Amino acid sequence: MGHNVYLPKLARIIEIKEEVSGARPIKTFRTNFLDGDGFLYRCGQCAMLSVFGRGEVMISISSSPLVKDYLQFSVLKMGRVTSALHDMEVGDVLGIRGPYGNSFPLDEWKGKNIIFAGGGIGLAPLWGLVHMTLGNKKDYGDLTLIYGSRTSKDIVFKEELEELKKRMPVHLSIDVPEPGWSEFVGFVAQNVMDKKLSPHNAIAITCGPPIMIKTVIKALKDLKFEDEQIYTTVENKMKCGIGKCGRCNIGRHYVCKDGPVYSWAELKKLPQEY
Amino acid sequence: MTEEFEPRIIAFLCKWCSSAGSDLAGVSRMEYPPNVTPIQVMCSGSVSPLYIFSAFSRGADGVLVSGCHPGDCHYIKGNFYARRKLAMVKKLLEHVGLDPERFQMSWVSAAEGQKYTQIIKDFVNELKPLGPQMKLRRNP
Amino acid sequence: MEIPKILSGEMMDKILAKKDFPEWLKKLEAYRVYAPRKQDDVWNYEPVSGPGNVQLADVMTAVPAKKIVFPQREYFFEFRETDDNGTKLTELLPEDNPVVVFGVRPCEGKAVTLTDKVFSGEFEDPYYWKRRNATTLVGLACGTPPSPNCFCTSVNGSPHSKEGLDLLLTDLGETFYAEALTKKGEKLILEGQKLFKDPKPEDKKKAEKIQVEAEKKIRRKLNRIENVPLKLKGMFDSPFWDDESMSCIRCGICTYLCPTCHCFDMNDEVETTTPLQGKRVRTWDTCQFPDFTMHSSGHNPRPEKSSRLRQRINHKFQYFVEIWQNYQCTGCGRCISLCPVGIDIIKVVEKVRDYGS
Amino acid sequence: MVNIEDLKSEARRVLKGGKVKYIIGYERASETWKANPVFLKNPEDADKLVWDPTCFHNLVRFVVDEKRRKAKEKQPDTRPVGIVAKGCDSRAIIVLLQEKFIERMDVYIIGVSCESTGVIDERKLAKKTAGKTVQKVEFGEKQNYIVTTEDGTMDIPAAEIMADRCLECIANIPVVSDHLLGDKTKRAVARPFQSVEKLESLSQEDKWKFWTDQMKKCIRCYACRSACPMCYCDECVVDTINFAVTADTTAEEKAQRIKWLEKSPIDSENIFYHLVRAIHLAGRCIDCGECERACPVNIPLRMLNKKMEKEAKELFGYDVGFDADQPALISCFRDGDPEDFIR
Repeated sequence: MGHNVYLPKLARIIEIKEEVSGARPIKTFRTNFLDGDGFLYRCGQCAMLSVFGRGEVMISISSSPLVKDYLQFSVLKMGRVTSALHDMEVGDVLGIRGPYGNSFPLDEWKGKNIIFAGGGIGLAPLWGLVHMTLGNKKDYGDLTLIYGSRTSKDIVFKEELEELKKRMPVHLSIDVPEPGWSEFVGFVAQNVMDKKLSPHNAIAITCGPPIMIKTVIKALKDLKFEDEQIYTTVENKMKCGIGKCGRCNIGRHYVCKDGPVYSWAELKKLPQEY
Repeated sequence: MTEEFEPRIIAFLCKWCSSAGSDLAGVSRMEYPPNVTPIQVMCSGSVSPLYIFSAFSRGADGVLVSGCHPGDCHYIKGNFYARRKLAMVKKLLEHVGLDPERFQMSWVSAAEGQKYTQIIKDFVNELKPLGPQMKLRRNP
Repeated sequence: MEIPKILSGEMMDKILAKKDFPEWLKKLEAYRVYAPRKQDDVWNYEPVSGPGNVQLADVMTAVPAKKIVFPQREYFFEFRETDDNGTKLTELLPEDNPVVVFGVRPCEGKAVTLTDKVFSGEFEDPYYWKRRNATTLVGLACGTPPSPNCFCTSVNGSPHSKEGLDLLLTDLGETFYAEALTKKGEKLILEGQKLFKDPKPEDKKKAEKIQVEAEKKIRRKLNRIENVPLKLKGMFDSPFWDDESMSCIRCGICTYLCPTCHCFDMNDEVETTTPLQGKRVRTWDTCQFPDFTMHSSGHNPRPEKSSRLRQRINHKFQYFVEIWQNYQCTGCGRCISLCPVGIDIIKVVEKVRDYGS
Repeated sequence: MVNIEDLKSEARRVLKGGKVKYIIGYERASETWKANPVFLKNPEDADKLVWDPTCFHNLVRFVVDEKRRKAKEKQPDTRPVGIVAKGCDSRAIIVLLQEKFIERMDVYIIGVSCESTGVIDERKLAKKTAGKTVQKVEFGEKQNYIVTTEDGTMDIPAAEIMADRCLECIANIPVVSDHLLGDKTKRAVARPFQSVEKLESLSQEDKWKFWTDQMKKCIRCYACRSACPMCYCDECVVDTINFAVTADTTAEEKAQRIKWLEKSPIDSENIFYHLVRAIHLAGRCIDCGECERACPVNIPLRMLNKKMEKEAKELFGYDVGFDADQPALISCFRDGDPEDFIR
């Protein structure tokens, strides 16, 4: 018998950044395993974070696998466990299990133009991917990031996005006009249409709230993207993370183990249970 | 082991009367046993049966709910409601076999520091021979 | 993970006189022994208090034998806050002590082979397997169906199925015909070796006859369900589920008492807060509770009881078949007999089969 | 005797007139000798209706469902639902009316009198039939049941297999109805709290032993809660998350929600759950006994609720489920309420 699959590894929080404050706050946590090693993971995978005494929550890993000094998670304060996470401080210890789930098929995407379309906290699962592809830029065609949030205050990775603009096209949007905002105003899907993205040799990955994912996929379809060219990540309530506890399934698929990354071609075939 | 058992009492005291009564006992330096953990509530009528079950579940040896005398409630009727509700709680706890002495209710006004100390003294003395409350205590 | 089987050719068939059964139990001192016991008109697998207190009969317990290998509650680990703002985790694996369960119904044995699949694979469940490996399941072939709602023969089972069992006993009246099926079962016979005799050819014939007769006594049938998995796939959005679930009251009986249901919850139970100390605990959970799939945002992918009944049927007759090529139902009939409102899985599946035709 | 044809024709009549959205009644499906709840939408379905001693269910449970369903509908059908109600069920409707959970016009009540008997207790019957397959159970003419098994019929005196709840029933005729079927003679019960009295006579230690033995069996399937028409809270202490959570509920609100008890089915948590349920049903439980019947491990839950009913009666002269206009037990008081237990 190997390692106990339910036993988290302990990690210490080495850095906390408050990305968004207000009613729907987001914080980014960087962690290091206490035993010095970590785990190997691929872009798109998630990990179970434990706040002992509170419980566990599945969070996508927002750092790129290329980064070796820390593991990063960006967390929206939503329920019991994420609230407890938000109360934690640098130096505190949490538990991490994983990595879990499938990943983005980066090998298949070599040589293609890649479009990232994120909304709100939905940029987190894409963030590692953005940096991974950027780090191996010669392997891919054009990289484009489209990101939208409710207001300018809700933008995650704000400084990093500014930095990113120097290296690849980044199109930001906010839902309603604000004084001083010079970029696009409207929903992510509208921004996708506005930028007239070409489906030619392209892959588009979208992640965000369910309604955003739906509208972005529709926009991409309108732009003549094929189902196979569109990817998204799905989330459902999870407990075990390893396809046994039985609650995150969409049809025969356990999102924790068989997901969270799906092409629209695959997801379309599954029942609407997410 | 000869050390005497010291019961732990959770007391839900209404802010306007009983809590003030216990304060009076304190500032007047009246002597009474230190076995009580007071929890101030707005009114005895606001004490949910859940609080009482929960106190026993987390290891209380006795639970006291104390409010204003009938007619003196800051919210006019709160203690009358409490009287009914907690009568039912008391009957229920007795029905499942909890020692009836473990759940008590009292009326203590802001001026009755003396009465408060007496109630606590009596309560502690009644609980001591019963030993620790293990029945409803969480047993992981 | 797999339970070592006895190779064919070294099968161990024996005869045990019923009067010697308590003697055998006495030899099993090293084991914690479970058997069905009746309390308040309800049968359940309970620890046996003494060797004379086991009466093996054709009874159906309320809670299936899965509770021995997959208890309703178990510890995963303890967490404890340390002085230096750290945390110490202590793994709490079950003990190795051997367990033997008597009177296991063949449908429950088969059910265990299904949970075996779930708890194996890439992420092997150490808690399940620790218990599973320590447990010897002694089946009792059903002479008469222990429940009026038995339908094992319709879901690839039988009242004398050997799957998942370590030892199968068949009641021959004065004796038990005992067939060791695994090394564990063989060991159990060896513990009381002197009590067991070699069977005569007519004993084997008698056992076989009883087993064949038993099959005929099963009244309920669920026929022609080969196409049900495919059918279910096409019925996901059908109003059928609304109608079928009208009388469901969303309790957990059908799933908690199902020998194949394995869904669970994990929670941190805090014992003290300063310093923090407690345990992570696994408990059964069920797809029939509304909070099972509810996101913390309040969004619920299965908000209605119709979607939850659909999940139960789909999981048993479609998803599980797609993943493991087996129905996740062994026909014990508990969910039918014990449903407070009489929802009958046989009828639901039959209606699915006949839907639209 | 309730004439089943009268029941069917009344159901047919109201369905035909479109007076009701549907009717909740009892049917007997094939392969079972017990009645099951049925939901009739068309007049021709009325023939499915049955009335026999296996009509255990308190169908008011489904009126609660209907209210939830209606709340989600964009253009709700405001017609009442028809319901076949026994005496105990009708008392449940009274409580729901009293608590303003439903309005009188939400239900069209077809009352059925239990006359001189009531429903049977399956476990008691099983002892009588000793393994024989039951095919049918019918009301007899004089306080008896006619049980048909594979071996022929048995005539069993009602008292021998009647459910405990019916032996102690104080409302054999529906308290409220729009159409009442069957004999309207009130049956007097000498000792409505007989079963509790036995338990009350035990010592505290024996009571505790009794209840811990029972609570050990609980598997927390919540069938008791699910079968109960009074357990309609959006937020139950045992749930990890609940209907009350919406997209607008803040993370703080969710995080601050107190976890009163653990999901683990251990003695202390089981009894905590059942105590909470008992006190929450105090002055509300109308003793339909469905919690006890639904329980797969046979915990005598009625003994908790019945005790509360008894105390409500003895301490406060309160009768549950007879008057929709009286205030609920714990939302009223009298100056002279007992306080001898207060220091």
